[in-house]
Amino acid sequence: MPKILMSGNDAIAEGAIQAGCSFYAGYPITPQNELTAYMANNMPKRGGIFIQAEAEVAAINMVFGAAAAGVRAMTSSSSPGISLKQEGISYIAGAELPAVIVNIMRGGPGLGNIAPSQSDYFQATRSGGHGDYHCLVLAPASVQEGYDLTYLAFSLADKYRVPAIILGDGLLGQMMEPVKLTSQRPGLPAKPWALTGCAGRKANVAKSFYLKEGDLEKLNLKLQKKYKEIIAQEQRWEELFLDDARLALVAYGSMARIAKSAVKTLRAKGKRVGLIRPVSLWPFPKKAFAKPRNKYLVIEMSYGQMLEDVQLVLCGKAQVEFLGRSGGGIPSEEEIISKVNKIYNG
Amino acid sequence: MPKILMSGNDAIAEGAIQAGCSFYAGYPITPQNELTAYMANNMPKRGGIFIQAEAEVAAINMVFGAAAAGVRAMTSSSSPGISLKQEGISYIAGAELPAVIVNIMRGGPGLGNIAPSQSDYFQATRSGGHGDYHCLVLAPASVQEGYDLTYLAFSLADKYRVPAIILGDGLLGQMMEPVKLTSQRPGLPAKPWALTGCAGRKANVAKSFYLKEGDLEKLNLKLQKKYKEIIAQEQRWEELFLDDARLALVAYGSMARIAKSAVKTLRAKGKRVGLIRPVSLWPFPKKAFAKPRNKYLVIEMSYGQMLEDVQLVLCGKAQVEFLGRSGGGIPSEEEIISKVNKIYNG
Amino acid sequence: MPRITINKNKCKGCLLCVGVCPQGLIVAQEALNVRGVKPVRFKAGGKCAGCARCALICPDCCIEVYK
Amino acid sequence: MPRITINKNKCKGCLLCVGVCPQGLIVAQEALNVRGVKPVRFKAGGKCAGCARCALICPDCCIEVYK
Amino acid sequence: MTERIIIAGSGGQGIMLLGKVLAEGALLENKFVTWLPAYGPEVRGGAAHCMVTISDDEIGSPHIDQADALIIMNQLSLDKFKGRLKDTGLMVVNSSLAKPDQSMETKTISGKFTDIAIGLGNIKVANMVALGSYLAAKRIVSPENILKVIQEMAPKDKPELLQVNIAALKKGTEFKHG
Amino acid sequence: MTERIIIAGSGGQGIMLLGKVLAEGALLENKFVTWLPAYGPEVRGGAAHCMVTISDDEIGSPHIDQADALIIMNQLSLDKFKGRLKDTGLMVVNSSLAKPDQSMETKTISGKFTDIAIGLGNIKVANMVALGSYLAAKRIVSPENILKVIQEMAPKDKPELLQVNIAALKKGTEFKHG
Amino acid sequence: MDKIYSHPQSLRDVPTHYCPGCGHGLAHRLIAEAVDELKIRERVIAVAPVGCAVIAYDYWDFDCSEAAHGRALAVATGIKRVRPQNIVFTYQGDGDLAAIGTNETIHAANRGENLTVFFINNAVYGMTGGQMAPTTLLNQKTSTTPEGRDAQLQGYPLKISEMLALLPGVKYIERVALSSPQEIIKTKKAIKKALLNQIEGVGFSLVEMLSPCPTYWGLSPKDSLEWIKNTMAKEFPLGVIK
Amino acid sequence: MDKIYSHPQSLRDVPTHYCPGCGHGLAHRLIAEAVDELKIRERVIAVAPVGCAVIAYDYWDFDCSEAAHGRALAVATGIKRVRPQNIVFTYQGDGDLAAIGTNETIHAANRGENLTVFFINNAVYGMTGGQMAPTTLLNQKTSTTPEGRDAQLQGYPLKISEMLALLPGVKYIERVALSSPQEIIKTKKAIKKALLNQIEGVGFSLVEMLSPCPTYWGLSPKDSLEWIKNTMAKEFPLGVIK
Ligand SMILES: Cc1ncc(C[n+]2csc(CCOP(=O)(O)OP(=O)(O)O)c2C)c(N)n1
Ligand SMILES: Cc1ncc(C[n+]2csc(CCOP(=O)(O)OP(=O)(O)O)c2C)c(N)n1
Ligand code: SF4
Ligand code: SF4
Ligand code: SF4
Ligand code: SF4
Ligand code: SF4
Ligand code: SF4
Ligand SMILES: [Mg+2]
Ligand SMILES: [Mg+2]
Repeated sequence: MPKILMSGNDAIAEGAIQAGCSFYAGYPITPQNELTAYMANNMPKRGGIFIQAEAEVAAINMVFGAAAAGVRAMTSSSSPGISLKQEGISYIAGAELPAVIVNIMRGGPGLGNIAPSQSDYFQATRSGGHGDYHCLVLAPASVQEGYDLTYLAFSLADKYRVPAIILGDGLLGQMMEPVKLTSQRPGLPAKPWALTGCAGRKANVAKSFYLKEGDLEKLNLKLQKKYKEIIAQEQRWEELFLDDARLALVAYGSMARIAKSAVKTLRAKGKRVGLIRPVSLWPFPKKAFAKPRNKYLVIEMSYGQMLEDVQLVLCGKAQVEFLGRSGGGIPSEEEIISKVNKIYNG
Repeated sequence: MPKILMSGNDAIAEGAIQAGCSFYAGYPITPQNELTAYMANNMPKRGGIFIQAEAEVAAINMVFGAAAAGVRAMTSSSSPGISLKQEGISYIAGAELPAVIVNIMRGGPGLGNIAPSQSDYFQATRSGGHGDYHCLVLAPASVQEGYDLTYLAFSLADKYRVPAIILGDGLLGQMMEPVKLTSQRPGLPAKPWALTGCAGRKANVAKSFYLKEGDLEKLNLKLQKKYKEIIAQEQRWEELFLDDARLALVAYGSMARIAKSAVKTLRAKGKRVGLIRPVSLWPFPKKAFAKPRNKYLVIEMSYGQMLEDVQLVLCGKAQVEFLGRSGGGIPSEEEIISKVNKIYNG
Repeated sequence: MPRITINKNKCKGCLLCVGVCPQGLIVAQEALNVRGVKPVRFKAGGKCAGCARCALICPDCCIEVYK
Repeated sequence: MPRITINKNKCKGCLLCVGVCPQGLIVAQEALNVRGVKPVRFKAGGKCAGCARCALICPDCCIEVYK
Repeated sequence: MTERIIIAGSGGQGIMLLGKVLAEGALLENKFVTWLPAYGPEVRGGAAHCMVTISDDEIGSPHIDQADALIIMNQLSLDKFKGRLKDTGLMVVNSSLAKPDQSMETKTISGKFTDIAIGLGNIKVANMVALGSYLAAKRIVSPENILKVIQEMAPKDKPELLQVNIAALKKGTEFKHG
Repeated sequence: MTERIIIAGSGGQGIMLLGKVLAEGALLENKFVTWLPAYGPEVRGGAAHCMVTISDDEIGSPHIDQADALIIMNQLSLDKFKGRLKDTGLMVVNSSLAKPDQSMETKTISGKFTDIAIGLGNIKVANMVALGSYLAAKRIVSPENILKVIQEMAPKDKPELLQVNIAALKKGTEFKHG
Repeated sequence: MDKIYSHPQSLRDVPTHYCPGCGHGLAHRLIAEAVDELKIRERVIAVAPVGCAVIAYDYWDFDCSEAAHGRALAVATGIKRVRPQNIVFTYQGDGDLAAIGTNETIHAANRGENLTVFFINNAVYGMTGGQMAPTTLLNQKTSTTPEGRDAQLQGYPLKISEMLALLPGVKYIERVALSSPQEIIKTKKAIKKALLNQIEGVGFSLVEMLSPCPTYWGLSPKDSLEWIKNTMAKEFPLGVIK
Repeated sequence: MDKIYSHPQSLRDVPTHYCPGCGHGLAHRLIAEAVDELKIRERVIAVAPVGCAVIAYDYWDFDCSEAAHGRALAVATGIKRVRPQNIVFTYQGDGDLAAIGTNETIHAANRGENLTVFFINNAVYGMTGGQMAPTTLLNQKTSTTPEGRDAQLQGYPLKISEMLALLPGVKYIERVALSSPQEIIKTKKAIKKALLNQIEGVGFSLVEMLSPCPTYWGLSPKDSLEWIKNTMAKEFPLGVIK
């Protein structure tokens, strides 16, 4: 199949459909409206369900229902709408349902603006909802990856029975790039736990409520075990020029694209810099930091959220510097280069 | 005034009223219903407004309105209800309004149960809502402190124009203890920014929306500056037996009470252990960790959330161990002691 | 003769059945059941109509009716 | 004679005023305004009734009426 | 001194009140005290218990794992909590509604609190009989202070209620353990 | 080779489409390409711009700070973006609606694109005139491929629309810079 | 001798956690009976609320989903749209359906989802300790209206069934009462009709049941039934609303 | 010569970001005029929505609050309860008021808050690019109903004003249209009445304005007014509803 020009929002939607997503519920919000519109246009034609929900809260709970009934289900929104979904996401995690949630982040806090941002990293990676749960979080840096990672998110969500988040930003959602669509529909796994009517088996229940003393702790221990396995198995990242790097830049999503340009420019000037681009944000790709290295520069469109994960991994074993802007500000290649120049020696 | 026996929920409510809180909106949820009921009983009699909102989302937005109009305003809930308030809290932070939010945490994720828990630490300290904002977070460990810290929360919220969270758990909310009520009503600060009608001045606007390029980044920089000041000024903690401690336990809220018992028992047996009890969770009391010490044991009713803050402070400079249970499980004094015995030497 | 059975250990002693039996055939018992409440019992020998009013009103599905 | 003024630079050229003027006194202009749209103008010398229909319908509050 | 007491029975038996009276009494004596309620899923007729800790020292957990005393008002509670009494602890059992295990080695006071309360004309004061008998065995709080608490708590317009509560408390104090 | 182009004008001028045609053309030539739209608060009649980057290499930010070329369709956009052209850059201006600053030192093509489009019978094809004149100056994508794109994008049931677009593109290519 | 009233198959034979005289037990049983009689046990997917009936799935013997408080109809929409062959109903209290869940209720109804709703109106929040519900009567005392509900401050008892009846997507609404054997028979009929509507594809159907909460009404179970008849049904008139 | 129609004081003399022919500008102006005429500019606290009118506070010259999308009536409740001496109104689109904000709308109305609501029904989500609104007409094409709204899938245009009229706490509801000079005069009257009600303590009042969105209706401004008259007002009949 030839490449086609597609926006990130469209590619994510198409990736979902290719992954066998047959239920989508969402509520409009910029900068992810194209995704909702794509679903409105395509789902009915291609055998899926599209619902424009009355609100984000309803949308996430519709997804809870569809996921409980055993189908691949998705919702999408942008920052304020994702905040509203936190209770629902916590329920999905607690009921161990697989589902995909897309957050095309915009500037915050509050109504903020519609400029790209990465300020919801904490919310995504550290359970913005209540309770000790995690979502698998994947952060595409290109439109192609928007497509690929969404496809992947569904299979990981099913595999572990956890909610998975695609964390993009307004740049990624709205830009167009060439994409290669891989059109093999996956085999969908059996879901004996799903609610399908109890013919020929005991009744199934989808729930996160455990009243009897000890039962909720048991669920939590089960979740923790699962999370350990995910941490062991599902760390993903991209690296560039790390072999001899004195300084590794760390950036994800759209930010990583700019960081990559900076790295290339700096290499051209003989600076030994490299790049770690986390692709899975949770689990955070600790393995990428295994090799001893002197210095890191974390770059975000926010004020130091992923920074904490880098610090937690390195635990004082390397110097960690930070460059971040927020509220629509995007660290430019020049800013990165000048920051690198400042910290590269010494 | 003599001490009276009061539940944590009641003490928090009374602390708010004493602090001049004149608007409360909430929606029932266990284990904080006594707080709502106390407000229902007392606010109307004492010149305040009580509204049982139709839902948590409405409650937090009513608080937005009352706070924007210049009065001290509060809402309370427990974990799932607090998840629903995340968008509203982000708006309050973005519009720089002072308000107090009480979370009497219960077991999660999802509906979970009504047992005490500390699993919403991340949500409280790392902005469960969208955007780069922070709430001031205070964690009472006794009913008296429930009263005192709520009183304090209002004045800090006003001082910095930020949302402040009282983070308690079901134990604290429902237990009764003797409390001394201090009944001086504070002088309320002037709020020239409040919405009161534009008589004699330019029109005021309460908002978090900044469309013009650069404006939202400016707001964010202003917020970050404020947060730096709060970090410098408002770290609070309690310490016990730290002077010669080889091992410091770190625990907050109800958990710290049990840790304290354990410390006393261990001291009686000649073990040099001490306790750091963070009272402000955000800002995290980094200053308490300034003195070099070998070992720490972090104890939580959750699976290692505050742990990250301790690790971030220590940055590899000390050994950090962890003991945690969740979903209603509470690490007991015995479990703490046996963990200490295991790690004390070596 | 129609009759009813009462699941004594599920009974919560709400007495709703007592109130609706046109024949007054259901009465409270003194001895506590496993739940710690006083269940009701069927007064045998009365003229049970098999009307099932008692069964209809029982919130705890304790009563079955035979006719 | 009643007349109107039109704030040319606020005008968005929606032409609603044109449609409601019973006297046909408002017409589109060819030259663009600062917004880059073709604003309307008042044809002086006509029989303006001062009825204010134009002002009433203008979504952008461009029109004031004198009588 | 730290005394940890679990009081358990079913909703409607005045379990929470019993604990509160004890806690208020301790407060009058300037002790440290905590009271912690727990409810089952049942609103009414279900299990209910509370935990009271009284101490000369700051109190750690209000939650009690191993108690110094159990005040048990019915069989279900006995079954549920008997394992949570220290070997040196005191068991107070309402034998109207629970049959204490003969094999138990701990000090036990058992009495037909409910029957006594019925005898006093108000089944609801069984809790005060139980409290009285606990206090007779363990003077953690002086009966005078408990009396004061009861007097303060009682609705002023129902003097007869106060009297029957006081009578129940007295009846309780007459129990001997053994 | 990396070419960064900002295309700006007002809503309704076909700004986004201009960018997309260019991007699709680049895709046909197997180049790396990104297209990034930006909308103001106004839905209609407001400012609109998009950014197209075409490169032989992987592209970093789709957002352009300093452009290699500006295609400017009205005065407001000119004022807003003229500072974002590299010294070595190319400025393409629609002089029907914008007056290029004489003091600018950069290479400039200016033409009355809107007037030309009106002349062609469809004011909306001013964007294609502009594209044509840009391509005449910078052969980042071959005009043949752009033609292909236009042919593919055009609604099949409106052949006259296709024709006028092609005509507009051609007119554009006849511009000389200077 | 025939058993003429027996324990329905769809109801597990276990004791419930409900208070003596609580209407939830009744409603559960009637729904189970209807499911049995319509022979749809193996097709049913129920959505339990958050409220006193939160563990309804421990009592019913068919597939069930939980839903976050108030979101039962969103969850049910998700289920029914992807499994139209199943029979999906929600069971919701007044707080769940008419306070926090108002939005989900109205829009699921307005979409005309082919769903069945069992709405337990007990004029109070049972699970959380007897607070005011949207359906609480004027002057009724609750833990959050200690002086009784005051129209000036808390507004009026919300008749959401009447509001829903305005929506073209809604096909059947009836208000019944769990207050006497006669009314219980009517209730059962309404329940069956509401389920049958779904089976036949008619569309959104709702049965509102006035249901006793003796505990938070501060009444005996018997007096609670009287109160329904004499007081509550005055404010919430029984009968087919649509 | 007298100025008989002039720019209201409460409206700042700045260009708006609205599309040509958009009804928001009209509604803003009429509200500003009413505020001026009632002499309440210094007492007003308005609550702006999230929708195309999100920056209404840049246009009005009196105190304003933002509200999260859909929560204007919750915010207004908070303001009015603590400042009863002020005149508090919300200004909300159909998505804001009747989709995401349905719960807040219904319960503020049911509490009978002494508030005024200006409800801009343009049958579409303007701000986010023309998606279906709860008020979108059947067969109307929007970006999320590319084949037109289908009653089977998306339900019916929601007449929330009619639903609200059932609530005893609601004192006045009128539906008007921003479609001609005559209707605009009526609109202004309704706006004044709704504000006066609050001044006089009458209680919850709402004015629903059918308002043109030429952009997402795909019509010229003039045709948009025709469409209101001939199509939209058929589905949403004008007049006093309560
Ligand atoms: C988001 C959220 N808010 C609040 C609660 C607490 N809560 C549980 S049930 C309930 C209301 C119960 O009332 P109702 O729906 O009328 O059911 P009932 O118990 O009366 O049958 C509330 C407020 C919750 N679990 N989740
Ligand atoms: C929580 C949340 N969800 C969604 C949005 C995106 N959003 C902004 S305005 C709007 C709807 C606008 O429609 P309407 O209320 O009818 O106002 P209009 O623009 O048509 O005047 C939406 C969905 C948001 N800002 N916040
Ligand atoms: S069946 Fe009728 S007559 Fe027989 S016990 Fe029951 S209510 Fe009484
Ligand atoms: S109605 Fe049922 S629960 Fe109540 S007393 Fe009779 S048998 Fe027992
Ligand atoms: S006032 Fe009346 S007559 Fe005069 S220009 Fe306006 S609409 Fe025409
Ligand atoms: S109505 Fe107003 S904006 Fe529209 S054309 Fe006339 S003057 Fe211009
Ligand atoms: S509280 Fe009320 S609704 Fe809940 S179980 Fe008890 S009687 Fe039933
Ligand atoms: S999109 Fe519609 S509602 Fe929004 S400004 Fe344009 S015309 Fe007005
Ligand atoms: Mg209820
Ligand atoms: Mg709208």
